[in-house]
Amino acid sequence: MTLALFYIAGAIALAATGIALTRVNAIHALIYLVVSLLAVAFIFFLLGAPFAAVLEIVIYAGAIMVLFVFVIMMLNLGNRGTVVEQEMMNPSVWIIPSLLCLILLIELSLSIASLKSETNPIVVSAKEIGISLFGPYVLAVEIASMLLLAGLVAANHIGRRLSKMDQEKDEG
Amino acid sequence: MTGTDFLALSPIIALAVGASVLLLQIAFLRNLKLTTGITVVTFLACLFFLFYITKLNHQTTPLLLVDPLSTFFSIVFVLCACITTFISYEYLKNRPGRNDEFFLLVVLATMGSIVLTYATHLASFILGLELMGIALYGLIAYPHQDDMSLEAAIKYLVLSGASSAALLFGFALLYAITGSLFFPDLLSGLASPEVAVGPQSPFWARQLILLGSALILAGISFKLSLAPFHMWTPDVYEGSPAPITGFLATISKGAVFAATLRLYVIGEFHNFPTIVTGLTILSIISILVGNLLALRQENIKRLLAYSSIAHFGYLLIALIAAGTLTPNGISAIEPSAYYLAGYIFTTLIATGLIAAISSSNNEENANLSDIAGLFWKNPLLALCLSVSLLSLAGIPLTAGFIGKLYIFQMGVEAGAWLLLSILIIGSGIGIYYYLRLIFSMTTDPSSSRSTLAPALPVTVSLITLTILVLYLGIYPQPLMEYLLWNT
Amino acid sequence: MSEANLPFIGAILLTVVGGAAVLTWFERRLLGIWQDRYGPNRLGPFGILQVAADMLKLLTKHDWIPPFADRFVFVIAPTAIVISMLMAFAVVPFGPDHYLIDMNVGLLFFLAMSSLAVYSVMLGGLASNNKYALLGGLRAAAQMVSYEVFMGLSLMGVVMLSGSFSLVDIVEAQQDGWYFIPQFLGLYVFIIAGIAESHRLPFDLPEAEHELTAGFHTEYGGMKFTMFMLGEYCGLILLSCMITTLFFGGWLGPFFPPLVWFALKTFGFVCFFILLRAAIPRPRYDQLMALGWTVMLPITLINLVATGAIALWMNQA
Amino acid sequence: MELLNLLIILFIGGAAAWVGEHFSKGLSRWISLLFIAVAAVSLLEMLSNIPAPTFLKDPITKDPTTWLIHGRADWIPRFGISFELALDGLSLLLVVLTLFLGAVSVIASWDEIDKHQGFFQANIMWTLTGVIGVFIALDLILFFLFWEVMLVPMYLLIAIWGHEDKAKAAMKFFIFTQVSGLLMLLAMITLAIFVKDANGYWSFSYFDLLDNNLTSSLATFIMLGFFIGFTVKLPGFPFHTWLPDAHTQAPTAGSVILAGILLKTGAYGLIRFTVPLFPEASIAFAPIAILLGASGVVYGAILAFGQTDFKRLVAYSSVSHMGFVLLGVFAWNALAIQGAVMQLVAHGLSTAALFMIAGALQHRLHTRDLQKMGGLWQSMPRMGALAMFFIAASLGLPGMGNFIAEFLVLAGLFQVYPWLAVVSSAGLITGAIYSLKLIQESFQGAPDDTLTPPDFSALAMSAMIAMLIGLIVLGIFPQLVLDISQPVINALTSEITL
Repeated sequence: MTLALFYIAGAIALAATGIALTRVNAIHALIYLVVSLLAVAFIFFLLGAPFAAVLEIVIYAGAIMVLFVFVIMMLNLGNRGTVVEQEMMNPSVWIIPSLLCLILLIELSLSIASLKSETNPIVVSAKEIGISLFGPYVLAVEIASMLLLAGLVAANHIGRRLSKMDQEKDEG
Repeated sequence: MTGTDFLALSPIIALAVGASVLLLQIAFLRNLKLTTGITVVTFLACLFFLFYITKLNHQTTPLLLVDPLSTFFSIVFVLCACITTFISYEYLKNRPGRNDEFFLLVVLATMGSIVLTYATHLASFILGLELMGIALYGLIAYPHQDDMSLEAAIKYLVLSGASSAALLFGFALLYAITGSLFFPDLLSGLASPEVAVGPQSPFWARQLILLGSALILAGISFKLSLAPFHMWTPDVYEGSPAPITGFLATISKGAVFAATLRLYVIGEFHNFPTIVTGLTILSIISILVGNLLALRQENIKRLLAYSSIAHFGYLLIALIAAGTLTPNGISAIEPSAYYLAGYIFTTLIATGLIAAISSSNNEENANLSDIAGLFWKNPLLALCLSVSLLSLAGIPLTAGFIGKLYIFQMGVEAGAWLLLSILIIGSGIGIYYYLRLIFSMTTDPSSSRSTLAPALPVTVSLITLTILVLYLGIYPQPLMEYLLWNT
Repeated sequence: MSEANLPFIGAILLTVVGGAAVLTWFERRLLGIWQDRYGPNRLGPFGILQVAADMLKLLTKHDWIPPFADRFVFVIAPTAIVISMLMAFAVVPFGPDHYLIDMNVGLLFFLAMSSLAVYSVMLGGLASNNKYALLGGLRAAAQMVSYEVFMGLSLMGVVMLSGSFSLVDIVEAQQDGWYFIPQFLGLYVFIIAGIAESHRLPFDLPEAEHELTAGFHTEYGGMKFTMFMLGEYCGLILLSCMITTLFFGGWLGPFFPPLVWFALKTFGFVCFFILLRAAIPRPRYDQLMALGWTVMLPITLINLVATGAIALWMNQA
Repeated sequence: MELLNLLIILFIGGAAAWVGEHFSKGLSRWISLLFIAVAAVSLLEMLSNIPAPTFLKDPITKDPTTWLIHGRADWIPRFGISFELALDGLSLLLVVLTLFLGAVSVIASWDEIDKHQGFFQANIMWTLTGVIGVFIALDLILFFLFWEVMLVPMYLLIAIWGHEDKAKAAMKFFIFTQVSGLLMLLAMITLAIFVKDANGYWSFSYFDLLDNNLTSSLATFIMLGFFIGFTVKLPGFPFHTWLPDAHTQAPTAGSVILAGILLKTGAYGLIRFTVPLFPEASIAFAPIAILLGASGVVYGAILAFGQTDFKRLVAYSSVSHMGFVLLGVFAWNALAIQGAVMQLVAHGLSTAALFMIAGALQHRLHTRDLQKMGGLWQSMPRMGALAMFFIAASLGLPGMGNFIAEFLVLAGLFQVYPWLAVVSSAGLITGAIYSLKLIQESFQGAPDDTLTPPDFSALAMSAMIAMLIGLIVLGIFPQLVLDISQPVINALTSEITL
């Protein structure tokens, strides 16, 4: 049962991602991407990592993708983006990378097929995750916080328009 | 977390505290001088702690291992970051816009580099890499009115994102085999096929390791800009603010290499002939491509970018040779650490000088014509740059020569004749463009419009670096002993 | 999940969807009383058949998609809210034995589902290709994403006290005292964030009819419009259920059977939300956002720190 | 370690000359001369401490204590690299030659260099430091260090003060030497590693490496590394292509140093390192080396004949003359090596003088083109007479040092390869032809009234006279030089027989 569900979810994830790649309309692509993320979340759930599954939904599907859609709405590109995308969907652009990826995929699946499969996943509870995050990995959390700080400062600086005063200083 | 843990982490904590203080200072009072002062104090405090723990060998959680080697690297990086701060102050003080956050990002990027050097876990590896990468992204785009720097930043962002993705995928594949992200548990047991995990088909498990390692190799090659993954380097170097070009060429690359060195040695990657072959190919292509493309450059930043590609090709020889010499590849550490330290100091002189030129011209770029007549206008700086270029060319009495001596020694002992001949050819080509730079410094000064008189801290920094390069070249024994005994 | 649960799933669906339908009538009646007017009172006793009439009208209405809309997204949008809201009910414990699953991350599951609901509003606004709808969608996105943060954070106090994300565990941990007392700040933030999340009055700025006609669902009608409304009322019920579960001891209570207690409490909160609608005027959009980031965020953080400190202190003692 | 003083004096002299420029224009020239003089005095002082019989006693090559002066200090113990300086008769001759020509080159640049005089003198002094270091360093890495370090100031001399095509010439010079130097470094390290594997400890000391029991094929490869490194510098055919450019484009002092001293480092390396370190490989290789030497002699002479540029002609004549050195070294008998050593000294003096004359002409006429000269004897009789003398010396007129040298080489070679000796002696004839062409086209012929340049100054004359006397002494009393180098050559030829 679990195995069947796993493969169904995996197939959905793959298919949705594939469709997302080939959409010319950004919003459509995003919707498929969300579907793919949900399917991945479901796989996490099946593998005994419900915490990761829920985080996947909350953070990726619920926050990041929403921001993507938000940006697209703000920019309101209309059909221009679609036209550009249509030109980029020329087979000559994607056929070689796709073939290479396909070869990689085949090799990968052959290799992975040889691994010992874990049939009874151990469920990892949120508490255990918390303990390991604040135990051995507490430094990782701290470093990640610094990383976010760097991102914040950088984004704030780059995103800011030059104030009038600065522009005058620039000219003067 | 014990007391020793905190002691081991004290340099990183110093930087974190410094970053927080800077953040608060910038929030309440914008003053470039004060910001620079706090940054310098932060780096000095960090250096103090680093010198305090030079003998410490302590695993702090699975993530970080503080040992004399990585402490040595950290000292080099923080020293360079401190000098970058001086240079940046000169560079920024006459620029429009808000320039204070620059130093905050420099502190964070330096912190990333230290984390990277101490990393013994793929998680801390990627976190350090990204911390440094994101801060650098902000730094490259810092003069965001400038199209060049924005273009450079976007190139850097996209390509380093792609390379991080490759790295992560590689990590995931290794994790699938070994079930661990901790360097010592990664591949050390997998030298022979029968130990490989699955009972069904060790062959394919081995393929999976290779695939994962290849992806990691590709990701790291991007960061180290080894050919053929080097395309971004010249553009990004050219577009970045000059002090950041220095940071990219020295600390950033150095930290990635230091981490790679540890991953390679502890993870015992040299047991895989395919990986070694891959490294050999990367090395050869990097040496040839880097040197050949540098020949035609008029822009010094681009020239240095290509030269750095070649130099990391040379450095790889130590890694390749180490595998055949010792069962655990540990002999790679001493040569490459020495080479890297020499290279970093040397390159920082050159980029520092470019920054000084850019600051006095108020322009982003320095061309060959900008250093024309430097020998007659400012002989001291000309001497510094000459020492730097001669060190890059590997002429004796400079750190570059000792580095090259090490590489030769490793190569000969391992019998890597092909690589050595490529190295000689590459060095021969390299001399041409280094000498071109020296030559243009000696030409008639009337053809150049720049007046170069950097402030005292910059001059002192550059002279300090020059003395360091000469010291490492003339009296290498102490550092050699430190590296030999502590690895 | 076993097949024995199927009837129970059906029961929940029926109750929730039916409840939501009745709620449309009930809300109007209640508002009528509070505003000193009648509300719907023509069809059936107290106008209860108004529900059936509305349903008939909406279900039989021409299912029209504007020619300028993005068909694919336009159709998907309304389903998203209904699905995510109904999914969330899977983890709600109605009684000690009456729940579908006791997930060990149940609370997060609820948050995840409510975070997905925002798509429906955004995509609906975007797909309509109408400037009012677009503005409504934008407002919805910003509002919901912001308030999601406080909503999640406000519940962490509860998690700290109970030591679990499982909703059943949380209810059982309230044997000795309901959490609305120690977590009054959390409750306060949760209620406000909940209203903002379900974009009900007074925080219904995405559809504020005075400014945006009907906001994101301006172009919607018939069955699709029904789904939006259904989702909204399901959300209201879900919110009340969660307040009951997290802060008011869920099914716990003397004398009556657990299910009754749960229903009573939930009903109370539904009434409370309708009362809010009647009592408070709608703020300006920037006021709403400012409230979130300058008031709600500090409050939740204070709550979090204080709860953590106290919990540590209690553990040590 | 008294020898170190020599290096320190010259190095500080360079720095002082650079700084001196800021106090008074022209001061740096005097500073250079002063420091060269001090170095010479300190050398004399060192030699005076050695009991006279030691000079005549044959040293044992492997035993540094039997050398005239030897000193050793640890430098990089990690790789067994030491700061090992030693002096024997051969080095002594070359060091003296270097100091002498150093002073000559300072005089040669006296009026010629106007801009950046201080830095110019500094570079000359630093080149001398490097060259003397090469002659006295007996640790291979230390040797390599000086070998490379002398390039940099030389490069700057050509690149800054050179003539029209200076950038290219300087670059060519540097790259040729550097790449061959890297090959040599590779050979050195390989050698040291094999000796380390045998001995169990690192050492780059000449005296430790002499005892290497390398297999023949390996030794051949390593020997080739050394051979190429030194032959490029010599320059031997076919590695000579950098030389005409560098010599032609360099300023006078640069040419004097290049031709007079720098080329000698290659020859010195062959005698000191290539053959003693790899005797068997050298035996096997000797025919090829001698063939290259003979080709160099003839080819250089033919090319010299075709030149119309004064300096270029002299430069190609150097190729021809240095071919004799290659012949002498690989003939490897006492006679031939003596000839080679003699050639080093004599060629150093005669060519330096010729380049000085060429420089003086260029300074006065602003051309080196022989076709634009002619009849210069009229206006510059002193220079003409000197030119006549040095050209005669260069073509090997008996009574001068060059004749002794070439005669000894050919005599020595005849014992081993008589036919090649015959072919090489053709070089003497062609030498006479191009030399006479040189004097005819420049100083003789119909006087041109438009050309009335001033003659040599007193200072330049003193330098020229000194070199003149030197050559005559070499020609008439060659034993003075031979006595100094004889013990070393005896030791080498007795220990190693080809």
